[in-house]
Amino acid sequence: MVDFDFMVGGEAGQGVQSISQVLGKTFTRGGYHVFADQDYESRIRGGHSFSKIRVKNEPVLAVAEPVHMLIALNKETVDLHRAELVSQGAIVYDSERVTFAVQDPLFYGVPLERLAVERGGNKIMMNSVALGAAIGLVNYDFNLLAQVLTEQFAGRGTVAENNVEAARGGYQYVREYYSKYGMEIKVMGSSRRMLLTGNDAIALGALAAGCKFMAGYPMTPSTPILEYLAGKAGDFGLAVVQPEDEISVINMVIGAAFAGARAMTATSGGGFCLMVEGLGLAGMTETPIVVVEGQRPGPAIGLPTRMEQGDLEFVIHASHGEFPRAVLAPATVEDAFYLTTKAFNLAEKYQTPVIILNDHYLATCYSTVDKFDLSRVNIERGDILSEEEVAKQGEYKRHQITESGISPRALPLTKGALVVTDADEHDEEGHLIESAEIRTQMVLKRQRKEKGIKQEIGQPWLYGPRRAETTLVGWGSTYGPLREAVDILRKEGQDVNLLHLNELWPFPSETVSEVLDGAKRSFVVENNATGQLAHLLRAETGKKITGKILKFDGRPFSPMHIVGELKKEVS
Amino acid sequence: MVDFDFMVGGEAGQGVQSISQVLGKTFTRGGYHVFADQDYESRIRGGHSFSKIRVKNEPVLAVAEPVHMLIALNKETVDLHRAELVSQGAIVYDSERVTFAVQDPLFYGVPLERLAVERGGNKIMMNSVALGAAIGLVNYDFNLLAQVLTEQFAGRGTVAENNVEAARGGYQYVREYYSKYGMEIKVMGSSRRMLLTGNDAIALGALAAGCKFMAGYPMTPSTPILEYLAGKAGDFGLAVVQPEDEISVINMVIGAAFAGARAMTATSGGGFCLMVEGLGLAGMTETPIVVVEGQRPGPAIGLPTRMEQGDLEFVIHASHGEFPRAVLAPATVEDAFYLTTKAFNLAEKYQTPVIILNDHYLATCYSTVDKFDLSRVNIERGDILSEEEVAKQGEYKRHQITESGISPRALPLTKGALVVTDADEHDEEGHLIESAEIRTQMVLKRQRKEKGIKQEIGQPWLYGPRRAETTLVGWGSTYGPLREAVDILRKEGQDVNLLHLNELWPFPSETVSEVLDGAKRSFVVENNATGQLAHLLRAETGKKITGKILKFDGRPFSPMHIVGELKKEVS
Amino acid sequence: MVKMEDYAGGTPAWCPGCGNFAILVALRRALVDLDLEPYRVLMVSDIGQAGKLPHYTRGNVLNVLHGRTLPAAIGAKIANPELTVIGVAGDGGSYGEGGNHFLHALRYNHDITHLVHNNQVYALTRGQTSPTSDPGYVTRTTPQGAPTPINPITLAIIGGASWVGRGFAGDINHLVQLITRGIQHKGFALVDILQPCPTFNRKNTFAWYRERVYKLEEDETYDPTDKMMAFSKAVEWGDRIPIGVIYQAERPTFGDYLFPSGAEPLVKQKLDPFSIAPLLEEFV
Amino acid sequence: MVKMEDYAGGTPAWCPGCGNFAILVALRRALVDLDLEPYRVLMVSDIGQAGKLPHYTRGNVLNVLHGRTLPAAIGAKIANPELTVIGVAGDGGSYGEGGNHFLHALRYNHDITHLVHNNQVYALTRGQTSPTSDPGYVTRTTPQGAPTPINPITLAIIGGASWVGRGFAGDINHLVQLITRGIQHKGFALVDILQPCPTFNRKNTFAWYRERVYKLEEDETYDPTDKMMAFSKAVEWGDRIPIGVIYQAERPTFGDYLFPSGAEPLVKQKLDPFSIAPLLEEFV
Ligand SMILES: Cc1ncc(C[n+]2csc(CCOP(=O)(O)OP(=O)(O)O)c2C)c(N)n1
Ligand SMILES: Cc1ncc(C[n+]2csc(CCOP(=O)(O)OP(=O)(O)O)c2C)c(N)n1
Ligand code: SF4
Ligand code: SF4
Ligand SMILES: [Mg+2]
Ligand SMILES: [Mg+2]
Repeated sequence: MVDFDFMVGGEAGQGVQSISQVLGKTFTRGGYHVFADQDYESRIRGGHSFSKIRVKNEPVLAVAEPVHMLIALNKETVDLHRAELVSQGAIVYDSERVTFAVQDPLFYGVPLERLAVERGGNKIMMNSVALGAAIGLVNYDFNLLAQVLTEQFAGRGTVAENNVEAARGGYQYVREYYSKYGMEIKVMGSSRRMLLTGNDAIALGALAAGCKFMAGYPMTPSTPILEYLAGKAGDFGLAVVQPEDEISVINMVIGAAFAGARAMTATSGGGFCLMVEGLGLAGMTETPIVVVEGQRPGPAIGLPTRMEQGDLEFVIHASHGEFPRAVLAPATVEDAFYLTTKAFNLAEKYQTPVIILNDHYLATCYSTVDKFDLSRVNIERGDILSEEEVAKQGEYKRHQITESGISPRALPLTKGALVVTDADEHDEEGHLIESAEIRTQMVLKRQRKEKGIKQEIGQPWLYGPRRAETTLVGWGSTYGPLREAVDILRKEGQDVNLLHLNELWPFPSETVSEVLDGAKRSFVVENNATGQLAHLLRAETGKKITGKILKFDGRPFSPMHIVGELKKEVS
Repeated sequence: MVDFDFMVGGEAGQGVQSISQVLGKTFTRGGYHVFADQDYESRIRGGHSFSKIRVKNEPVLAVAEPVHMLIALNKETVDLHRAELVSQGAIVYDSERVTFAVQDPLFYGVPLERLAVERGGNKIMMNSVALGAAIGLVNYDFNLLAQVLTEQFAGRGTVAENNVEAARGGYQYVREYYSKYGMEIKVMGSSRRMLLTGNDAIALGALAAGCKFMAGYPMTPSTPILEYLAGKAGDFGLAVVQPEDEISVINMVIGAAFAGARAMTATSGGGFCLMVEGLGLAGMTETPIVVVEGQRPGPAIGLPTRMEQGDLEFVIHASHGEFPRAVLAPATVEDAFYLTTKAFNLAEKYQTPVIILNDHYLATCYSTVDKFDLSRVNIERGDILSEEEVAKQGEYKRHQITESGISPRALPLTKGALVVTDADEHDEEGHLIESAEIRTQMVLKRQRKEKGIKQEIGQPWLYGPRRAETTLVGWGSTYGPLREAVDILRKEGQDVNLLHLNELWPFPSETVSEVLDGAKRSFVVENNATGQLAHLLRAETGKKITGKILKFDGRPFSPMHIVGELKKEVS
Repeated sequence: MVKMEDYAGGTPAWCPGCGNFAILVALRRALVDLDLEPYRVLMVSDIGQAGKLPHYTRGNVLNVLHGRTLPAAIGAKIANPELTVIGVAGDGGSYGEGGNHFLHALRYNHDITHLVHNNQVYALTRGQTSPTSDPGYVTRTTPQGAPTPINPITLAIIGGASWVGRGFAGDINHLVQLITRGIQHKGFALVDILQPCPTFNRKNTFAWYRERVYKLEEDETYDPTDKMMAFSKAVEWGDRIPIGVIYQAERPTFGDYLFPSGAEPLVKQKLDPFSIAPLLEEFV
Repeated sequence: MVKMEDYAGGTPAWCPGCGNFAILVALRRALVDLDLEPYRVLMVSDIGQAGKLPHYTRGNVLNVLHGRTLPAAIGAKIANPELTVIGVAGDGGSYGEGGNHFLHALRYNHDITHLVHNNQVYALTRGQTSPTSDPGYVTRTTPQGAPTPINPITLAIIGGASWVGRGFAGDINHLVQLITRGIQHKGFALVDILQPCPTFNRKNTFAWYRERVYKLEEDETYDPTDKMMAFSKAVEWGDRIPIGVIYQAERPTFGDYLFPSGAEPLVKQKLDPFSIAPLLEEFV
């Protein structure tokens, strides 16, 4: 069994993330499963950033605690992370630029910068040298690395070649000097699985779902969604715009959706704050929009490049007044893709806003995923009347009162139909009213849509046995670490299971109640300081969670941390 | 016993509200208690608006169902409200401009417009004629009306005099022609009680509390607070500004509060949406601000001039991330005054935002109130260090970690102290950080302040016996109607009490639990469609309310409506 | 042939004597003159007295939040460029709450026509100061008188608008022409309309304006394509107030910028999940 | 006497070669030249690379949300006019997210100095287009090149700013002078600073600017109080880019407007509940 953790660290600007991605792809191509997370500061150069890359011969959804190989692009990385290394571990560092007082037996010095200059022609390629060295130490297939690098730099002249040569320099150096390093990772086979982040998955999901309009204002961690789609706008005939602010963003999205395009935006909590009034407008005018909210630690600016799950209750209650909405919080990278396509369907079928509650962790971590099954992606646009249907039906009323609460849409520029809607309370025709009776009817009509949405909300995931003494309850991106924590605890003989929510609103109260009824004790595990899921869950089911395992330091949970905290709680 | 209900109705622009206010003052001066509500459309001229003015010989906090006298400024008023009249009632209308097919014995025609022109010189004064006629019909003291009118138009030349003459015309006309009308309201005595709205009370509360900076952007129902304070700015040396939008508003308020002025704003749900990011900034930078959110039916624009309690959960969870806040929802006009002064104290003592959750009903209804007891208003500014204290203490740290979570403030321009704060997570000095440890410390520090606030939160009001078979649970401005409903029900022999929350967050869970434990069944009574208090209450106490009496048509509850709905529920 | 009745709508809830009535008639006449059927027109409006206008005629209507007319209109236009998109809003919504959208719409040159009912006051909320209130004008929020206003015409010209006109609710025929030309213009057309509000603006009345306005069309030497000339007219305010087409220019629209080689309207494109298959390869 | 060390702060987290270093030095020198002790100064900044500046010197600091520098600074200045209030923000925060505040700050003439680190890009978020990006400049959100930018200098002059200057991070001595004069000016002073961002703006580099900038101070005929002259300089961009004081005028500040007969700073006033006793009578 292979279960190997690399860690790469250095300053911002040295290419930590890029090493992590290339390494990940290289092992994925050889049949492995990879999971990699990213830890970096809110600055462009300097400071310290690192990434863990876990390589396993079976599916993996979290990084693990011990590090087997530390790729140190600077001295600080060694100082900070030396202690995390397993006893058999290796530290790859630049032996000609960095010296250490005590020479550790784990030190595998490589002249990173020199080889970069000699082989690649530019010291910036020291990260490729390091990549080659890492691959060489574990005696993996260099050709796979060369392939990935070549594709990475395709279209940039000799850059690709130079990087491959730099990498080869590192590879050859370690094969020559450190051929007796103990741990090996052999190629398992050949695989065409993907390696991608949660942001990538959401962007691809949006394209698959036929999103035709994306407006966004840059904000970590969701900017990459905007940037990816901007890059594809030409080829996919979608409009991507970066307006003056997030208020403009949300109202443009509403305008585009009203006109008939599938439309979305992606932001973080701060930008979402500015969209909250627009969210209510979408609710009132029954306009289908999709909003990605990538959480990060708050309040205010908080820690811009870090992880938190602090916006759950805000997002569920955001905007004044009452209207139906759906809130989906993807649990994994794969889930992010399919839930995004579902978000567009829910939005259009129920003509109301749908929020994808993402977070910095899922947004930025890389995961090996089977190619998305595009045949699973259905495009359900709900009731949209054609010119003929409008003609058959007689007078068109945008907000017709129906049993399901759903009023058939017509798109503006449909002959025979005038599509009228209003931010004020309105009658079936969409004209503003003052009447108490119509108001009541309209509130009830909109409320009825929530029933329909609730029926489409997927059930929480149950991992482990249906009943267990201890039930962990999580939501969103903590699924991977939680699942692994359950594995560890069960292996130790504890009777634990996991109830995980990824479709959060309308709240799936029945299943949650049922599972909790089977547990002797239950613990929420949340990346926030108040236990928002516990609060919501109690409001919805009346059940009081036994305890809360909370973390709000801006860093994601690791499986071992959860295991440790749970042991403290139940001992 | 006197318990008399006037109703005045007409088009927007005819002075319905002004009649209601003058009538209210006139009876208040004669020793009565008055409660008047306002029903009007979102337009400046035309349409239909009306007001009920209830006059009672003892304190009164709601209007009643039956109308004793209908003052109809146009025909539509009669058509719409005729049915609400008691059998002995009277309809005052313009007998020369309006004719009715069937002549009703209750019709008391008065040539309103003609007398206005003849006596006042302008037909616009027909509302004063109507006032005189109303006073005349019940044979009340005309001099009190004349006094009030004179003061109302003071400083506007002959306008006052003309209005008094117009009123006298109406008075004399009815005394001459309808002296045998049955119902009388005799002057009870002389009183200097006030008649004012919830908005008036909040504005006065802000001035009493020493608010020195008010920024606001007009929005119903809170605009009058802004306007009142603007009118007093010169005399009270406070700055009142109307910036370009609500985002500017909240950030100006934060700037002013940071600099050391007591600062506030007032808006409605839509404007509040735009302030939500700023709210979090106040939370993060620990800046004391007071925000009045006057609810109206949503989502989006909804019904701009009507009533709803639809923003409770939004306001409690507003803004991404987590930080302490207080939410106060005044129950009565009097309560609005004292809670406003408390809001400023809480904000400064705990250096965090405080929200006054008002609504359209309380904002606009007139109520007779004893003169505010200014000796009850304490100004507690919390820990603010003087130059000497700073010097004594050595290095000043704006966000010093303390046991209470409260860091002593210094105001900028205090020699020896540099006051530094940051929207990013920061250290004790206020400088931005990336450290997990400091982040955790700072979150916990801020969270500790919530404990302090919770201790200062007033207990819910209990009306009726401590234990009852049926407990009604309400919040905010519904107190008056609820209290009267309890009176009615108890008179009918039902074992009912009322648990009313006016200080909502941090939630007073203990008392609520205790009272609910004593009840066989409980019903929330809320002006919204989902039962937000019931949801919140369950989250906080685990208790499930038996049923919900909800109203979301934009109109306030009346006591009889509550009584009726409750009977349906328990039958 | 489109007729005035095709644009007959609900009964206005405006005050008698309000300048908005004339704007409503002028817009209806312009649309009739352009022979545009109502279903081809999308009116986007916000909250305020101006924003109610679309309810009093016919067409597709998207009534949005106070100040958000422009972004909503822009989104709709990008999604379906075949719609004739007209923004309708007040001075408060356009230059106050929506000031940032205005500023940036100017430079992007979206192909929409924006009608601003400029009554120099917040009317629906009962008479507070607006960004265009004359300096010194006393309102309930400015007892000391309003501060220095903005001049939307100069801002529009400097900010990059490709068509800037000013109309007056007291001259319907002229306004019909102006709105017609604004709609015909390819690019962002600002029609700032002097709109007396007899209820809350006691200064800038029909009479006040009548004494001052004059038509640029009557001055043969006036060339609206000359930016400096336009600018010198734009700053005129007081004794003489010019109305008419103040500035016009030709430059690429935002649509041209977004899809330089053209594109099927977004709303007409087929949605096909399998189209992304090649993208998946990027992640292998 | 205030010294440079009084303004020594934390270590900047900027990239080597960033234009922000020069702005930091210039601001510190200006404050020293003005002999202002740090506790008299309030720096209000927002989020972005520019917004981090106050952490790297000393003074009172209110760091706020992206785009909200101006309103927060204005609120603080109104509350305590005795503070020297300096806004520090990027082009994105000032002209994009905060565009509406900028537009209106111009007309109100608040007595604050606003430094804009104009690197024509969103730097902290890693290189997207900004409202001042040169047209055609390719960023990750504008693969087709940036659209028409805004010109903050013309906008400021037209919008009513009473003092408008442009500086260049490549000329510290000149920048020190400029900032000093901006702070000395009574009223709203915009200091737009050309700030190379070597990491994300590969076009507008130190070298690019050096080839183009020239100092208005060196032209003896230039009169910054002449609005039309100022305007003609303001539109210059491309081969020649003027730096220096472009426009200046004297007009009442917002403080003068708010309290025409003066007032005790709000923060110094006594708070007395009993002061409202007379008001209660109004409601009897
Ligand atoms: C976010 C928000 N703030 C405030 C309001 C209240 N509001 C409604 S209309 C209006 C002013 C309208 O002024 P203007 O745009 O000039 O239109 P007018 O009524 O004068 O035609 C305001 C402030 C609102 N609806 N939404
Ligand atoms: C409401 C909100 N939207 C977006 C962001 C993300 N954000 C942080 S800095 C920044 C851009 C900064 O650009 P600029 O103001 O030009 O400063 P620079 O980094 O270039 O100095 C953005 C978009 C944010 N913090 N808040
Ligand atoms: S208030 Fe003014 S703008 Fe509104 S309808 Fe009346 S006159 Fe017209
Ligand atoms: S990214 Fe640009 S603006 Fe930011 S620190 Fe680096 S060089 Fe300076
Ligand atoms: Mg207006
Ligand atoms: Mg920038």
